Amino acid sequence: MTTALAFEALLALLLLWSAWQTLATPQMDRAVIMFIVFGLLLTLVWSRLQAPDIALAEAALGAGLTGTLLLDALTAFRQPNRSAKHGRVLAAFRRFPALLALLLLAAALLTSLTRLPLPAVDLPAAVAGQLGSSGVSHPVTAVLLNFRGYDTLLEVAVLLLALTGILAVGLPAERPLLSLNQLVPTLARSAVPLMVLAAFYLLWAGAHRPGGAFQAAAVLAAAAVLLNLSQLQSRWLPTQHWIRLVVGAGLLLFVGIAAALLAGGGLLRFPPGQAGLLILLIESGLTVSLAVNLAAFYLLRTSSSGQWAGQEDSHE
Amino acid sequence: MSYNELLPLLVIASSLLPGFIIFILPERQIVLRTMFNLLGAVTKLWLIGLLLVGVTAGEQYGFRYFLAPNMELVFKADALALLFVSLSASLWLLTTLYAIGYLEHAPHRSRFFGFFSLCVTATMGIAMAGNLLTFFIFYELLTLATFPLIVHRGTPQAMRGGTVYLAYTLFGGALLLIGIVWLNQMTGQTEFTQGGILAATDGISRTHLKLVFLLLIAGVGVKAAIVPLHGWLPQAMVAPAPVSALLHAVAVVKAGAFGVVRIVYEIYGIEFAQSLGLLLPLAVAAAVTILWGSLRALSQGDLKRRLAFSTISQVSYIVLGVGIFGTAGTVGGLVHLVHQGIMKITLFFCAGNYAETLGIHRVDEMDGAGRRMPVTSLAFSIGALGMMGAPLTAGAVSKSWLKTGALAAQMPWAIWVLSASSLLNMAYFLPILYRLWLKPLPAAWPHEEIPVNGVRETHWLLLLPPLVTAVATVAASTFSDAWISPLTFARMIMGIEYHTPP
Amino acid sequence: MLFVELLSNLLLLTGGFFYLAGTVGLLRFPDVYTRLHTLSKADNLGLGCLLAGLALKADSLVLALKLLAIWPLTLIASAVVGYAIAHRADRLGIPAWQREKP
Amino acid sequence: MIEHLSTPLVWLILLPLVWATLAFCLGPGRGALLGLSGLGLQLLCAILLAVEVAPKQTVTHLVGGWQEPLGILLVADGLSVTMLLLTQAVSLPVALYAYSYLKQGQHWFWPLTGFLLAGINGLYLSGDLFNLYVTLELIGLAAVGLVVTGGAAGQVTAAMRYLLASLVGSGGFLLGVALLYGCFGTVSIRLLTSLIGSQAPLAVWLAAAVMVAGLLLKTALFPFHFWLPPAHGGAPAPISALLSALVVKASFYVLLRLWLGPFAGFVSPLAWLPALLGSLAILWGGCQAIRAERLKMMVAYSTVAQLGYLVLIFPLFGTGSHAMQIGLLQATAHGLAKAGMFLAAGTLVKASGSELIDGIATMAGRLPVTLFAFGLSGVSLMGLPPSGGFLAKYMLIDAALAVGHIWIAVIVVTGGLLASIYVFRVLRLAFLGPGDERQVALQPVSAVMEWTAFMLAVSAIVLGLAAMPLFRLLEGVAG
Amino acid sequence: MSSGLLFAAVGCLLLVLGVGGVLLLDHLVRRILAFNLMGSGIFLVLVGLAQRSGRIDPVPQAMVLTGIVVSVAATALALALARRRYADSGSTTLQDKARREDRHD
Repeated sequence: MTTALAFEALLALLLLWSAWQTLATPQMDRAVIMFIVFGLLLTLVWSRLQAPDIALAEAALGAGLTGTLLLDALTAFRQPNRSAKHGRVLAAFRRFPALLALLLLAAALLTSLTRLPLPAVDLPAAVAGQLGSSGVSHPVTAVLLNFRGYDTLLEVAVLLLALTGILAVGLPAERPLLSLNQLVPTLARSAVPLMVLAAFYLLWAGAHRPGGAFQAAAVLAAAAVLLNLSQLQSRWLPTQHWIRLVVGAGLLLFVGIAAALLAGGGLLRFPPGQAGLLILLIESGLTVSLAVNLAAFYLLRTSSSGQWAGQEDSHE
Repeated sequence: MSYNELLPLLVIASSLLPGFIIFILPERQIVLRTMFNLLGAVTKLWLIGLLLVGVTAGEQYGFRYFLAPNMELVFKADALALLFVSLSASLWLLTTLYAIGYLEHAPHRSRFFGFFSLCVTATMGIAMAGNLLTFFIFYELLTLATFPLIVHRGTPQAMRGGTVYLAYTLFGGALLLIGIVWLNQMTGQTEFTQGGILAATDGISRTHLKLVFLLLIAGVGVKAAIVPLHGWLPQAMVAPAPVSALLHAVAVVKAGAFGVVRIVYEIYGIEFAQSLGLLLPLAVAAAVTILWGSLRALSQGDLKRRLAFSTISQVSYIVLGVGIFGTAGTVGGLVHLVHQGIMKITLFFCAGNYAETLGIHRVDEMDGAGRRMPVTSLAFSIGALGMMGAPLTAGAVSKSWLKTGALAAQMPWAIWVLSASSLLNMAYFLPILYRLWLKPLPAAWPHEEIPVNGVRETHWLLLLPPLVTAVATVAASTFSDAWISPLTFARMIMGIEYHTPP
Repeated sequence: MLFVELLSNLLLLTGGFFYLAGTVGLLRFPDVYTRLHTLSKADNLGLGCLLAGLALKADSLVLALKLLAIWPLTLIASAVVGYAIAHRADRLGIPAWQREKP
Repeated sequence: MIEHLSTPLVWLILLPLVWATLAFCLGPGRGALLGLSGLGLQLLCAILLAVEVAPKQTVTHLVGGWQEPLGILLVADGLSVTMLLLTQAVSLPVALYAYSYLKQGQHWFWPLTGFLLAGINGLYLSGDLFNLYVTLELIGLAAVGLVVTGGAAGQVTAAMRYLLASLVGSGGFLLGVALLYGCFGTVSIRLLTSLIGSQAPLAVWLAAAVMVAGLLLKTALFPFHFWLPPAHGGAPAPISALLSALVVKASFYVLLRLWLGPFAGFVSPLAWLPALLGSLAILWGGCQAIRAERLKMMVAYSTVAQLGYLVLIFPLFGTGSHAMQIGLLQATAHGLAKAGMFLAAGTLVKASGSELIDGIATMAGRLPVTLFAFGLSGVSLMGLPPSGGFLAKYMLIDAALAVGHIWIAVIVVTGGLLASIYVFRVLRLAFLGPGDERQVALQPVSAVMEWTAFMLAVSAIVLGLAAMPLFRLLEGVAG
Repeated sequence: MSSGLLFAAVGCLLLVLGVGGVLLLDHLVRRILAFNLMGSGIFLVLVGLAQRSGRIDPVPQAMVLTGIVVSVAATALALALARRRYADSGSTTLQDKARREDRHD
């Protein structure tokens, strides 16, 4: 028990250290690397908290995809890595009133943790009680797709919305080509099929154990990014038009099923018999469209030929 | 909705609808616009005629509508309202005729006549408002509708005048609003009621009531141009002559004075106001305004500016009449509400004629104008004599009633103030009359716009309105006992509302 | 059974040792190339030992196979990544460390 | 079956989601007809919902058929229905305007607006704190995307600042949700309201503090308003209208719900705090609007000031006054008037080709409908009768004096006077005579742009005369 | 002290660090990083507090999954904006030129 606690304390310290480094280290690329380290440490924390679903998502999305996006953004800033005003990074924290307020907040939060009331509502028991009629046997998936499926519906909309926002911002199309060697395509050739396989495994496993559409989509998106990095993409990468169609179709499928279930008495009210099937249907659709959506965060720009990706197919 | 509810609304609609239509009409649709204008004005007079007949026969006209919980829009066409309504409606007709002639070639006439109609609508609302909230709504509407008219010419002076006007009236409106809400807090209602609403209530701090009175009177006092809230009126004289007529006679200052009447008589109640000791300060403020306006008028070289200061002085006759405790004083004040309107509009019509026809703006340019424009000058002289309170004019009637009231209320100083004012009026009007009639013709007029043209000295539409009002000035005195005269009506109001016919 | 248990523990300890060695190397070695060396060699060996040790402890054969499948994947990935980093460092002109340096 | 399918409440969320997604699939600049017809249907749904709610006080919908705390409850009461009606009533004319305004551009207005409205409608109907968080994010990201729709560099900066503020705001909200869940084990607003008493533990206090702070940041209440003027003033006019009229109201609504719901037991002694900030907002926003040189910046600062009125009602809750009705009336009046004013300002900017007040206003006389729209909106913002703004301000003064908060009355009146200064600063220029001979050719603007602004402004006025249905709708809402 | 409570406490510290970073730092990428730290902190508080008695609670876990996805979406949009800002003005912060520009009004 004490070993576990010591390990957790060490993990906590490392987590805080990497977070601090992320903000305080002078070089930006180093900061991003530290952030990825932070994400991996966080994955461990989630495992310790017996939240393997989150650990998977954190590794794939939080550290993986976000890290990739961040590194990609850094390459766009053709600036000396070390900010000339670096001294201000730490100096900023010396702005006294703000610092004081933050410290007070931290102190108050920590104090409040020591005197929490016992929850009056036993939600885990409620979830366990209804798990049988949810259509899946993994409680997190049951919450995500059935009990609180409405949240997930809106969350998918948020992803699609972010993509729309990125298109509205518009991004410079040209990107310095990384001088990658031949090994990466080789890696991609062998890894991508495996990743696709893994994704489908995750999707299928989601019904009764950790995994599900989001994790599967993240793996698929990573495969797409890898393909892109290996510069094999020109042969398979669809146009923006197709990306939009696939991404939109996933959300429309979800909304369509949700609305069709209105006939049975309520939004997203799965009939007990078909709940499992319908959830699998939704998840399958989402896996594909979310994968394209997540990959598009990274990819869309490179597929464009105009000045701004957002204005790309204006000439279609 | 019954007939008696509908009629007051129709009176308001008869200028509101033409206003909307005129806004939409293209600039070049002159005939159509004139038609709507006149149709509205005549319809309004006809409707008011119906109301007059009904009210004399003891009918009740009113309309209520909830804007929000505890916020009621109330119209009531009582005798007092009708006094103001008939004055404004008649003068509106005349002013519209005048404005059609005056603005014959000016730009933006759709805009002008549209806002003009809105002004009259607001005035009708003020006159027929059944509680302070309704009064306030139309009072602010009047501010909004007059602003575009004051800045109509778009010159820098007009802009400045408009800005000053807004600054004063919006600030006054804010004071009025606070006063109304506060009063509503203390009494639970602000309905205009015979004898006031406060006498029956007790347990209300007298200090608070006095403060509220100050707020309310300051609020309406801005439009009534009570010193020191009068600063906007001389600035606003840069507006075209029909607008001046509107400001000084038909709507704005009258709305203020009318507000004073309503607040003192039908909110506080004259006796309660007297017991609070509010009437004397009011009368003193009026007296100061009367003298100050007259004194300032003396030194004004610009004709319209002189008339503006004269208005400041004359409107406070009404306030003074209210401040004098007793029915005779009130009759004097009420009848002056009408008489001052008729006389002052005559003067402004004539001033407009001088400016439009000969380019005369200043008093020292008026030499011999009486021989060039005899009809206009005759009307002007009658108006001026009326202002002085000369016998056989409307002014004499009001003044004598005011003096009677002052005597009855044992306020001899008020008589002195009135007499001094008459002397001062002579001092600034008689030189003008002297110049008009007795000085020789100048070699050339400042800016002769309309050359001599047979019999007519100027456009007939410019000539008719002042002539009518001049005749009315004389008639109001000569036939002051007739059943239709303002005086009879003012006495009838006293009779109906206070059960003590003087 | 005792033997399997013993072997498993031995493998885990060996794996731990190689990881520790790799980490010390990462911290103590002088330049990017040598550090890559520790990562791709010592750590991969350590990982292999750990996985084998865990596989021996696994409840089912499927789980054991899954654990063992991790190793080749990691090997491929670390080989490619190690090569990519070294290649990049070389392109950037970072010189390799020489023992002769004072 | 048909009866279930035609639940207007659910369709208010689904419809915009569907047409936004379809518009996204169609591509940039497309989807206008989809959007407009969707908006029309939404307006119909909102009216149907209002008819349904009016007699029953509340209508609920269990998503997935699960009861709280397991599932998410959608609730429509008078308060949410009022806001829903306002949202649909403003967005339809604004969208018509945008259709005309953005015709040629390569933009993503339609999908972004659809998602924005899905978020806003979802927010008004949500009875679940975590669900509220998701809708807040939906609204925030959509609004940021809309701000950059114009594509200028200034808009990108404004959008970035907006995004950061918005993310910190929703972060604060989510932290509060986390603390509340930790204490009570549920995120259902209804359950939390019954669980949290007047004796709140520190964690609940903190939750309230961070949630209120986050929501105030999103509502842009002084001194958290820094991101609003560049974002609202810089975006294309129809988008500014949506942002100022609707988006900031959404977070205010959540604040109101929490203040009167879960936190009611212990926050009321602190009601003076938001009211104080509101007062400062009114004064500061008014002064900045007076000083602004660019027309749309002026209108944006006016929003900062007008938002202040919304929080002035907080000390009046529980005093027997119609505090809730006043707040909603003010929100509605401001929504209509501000949308009208931004649209009118956009027309003026487009027609004159200048962004500066001095450059624009001399043109205004040549666009009388737009000028009237601007003026009538101004009347409501100044709180002059007869307008919705007047009614709200009158009742606010009334309620404040009733409990002796004279300072609120003074602030309200002062705010009205400040508003009149900046509104007339624009209006008076329209009357400038021919002395100012700058006969620049007017860019053509469509009649749709002129009349949509006019309709919105007129409805802000008419609201002052026809507010009783609103009061009746809100009768059953706690307040 | 249970591991749930421990990591909830760590979450609080991360949150404060993140908020400070978003509000006080200059470089846009750094602020985006800080936002992610803040988000992670909140997620830890959410799950940590709910599981402080050691029992697994799937509801906050599902919420955190949703939250992570929303964070990724927000990060992607924020990075796009940051890159656009750099492309437009060559600046990686919101300050300097931008501030003066806004003070204009």
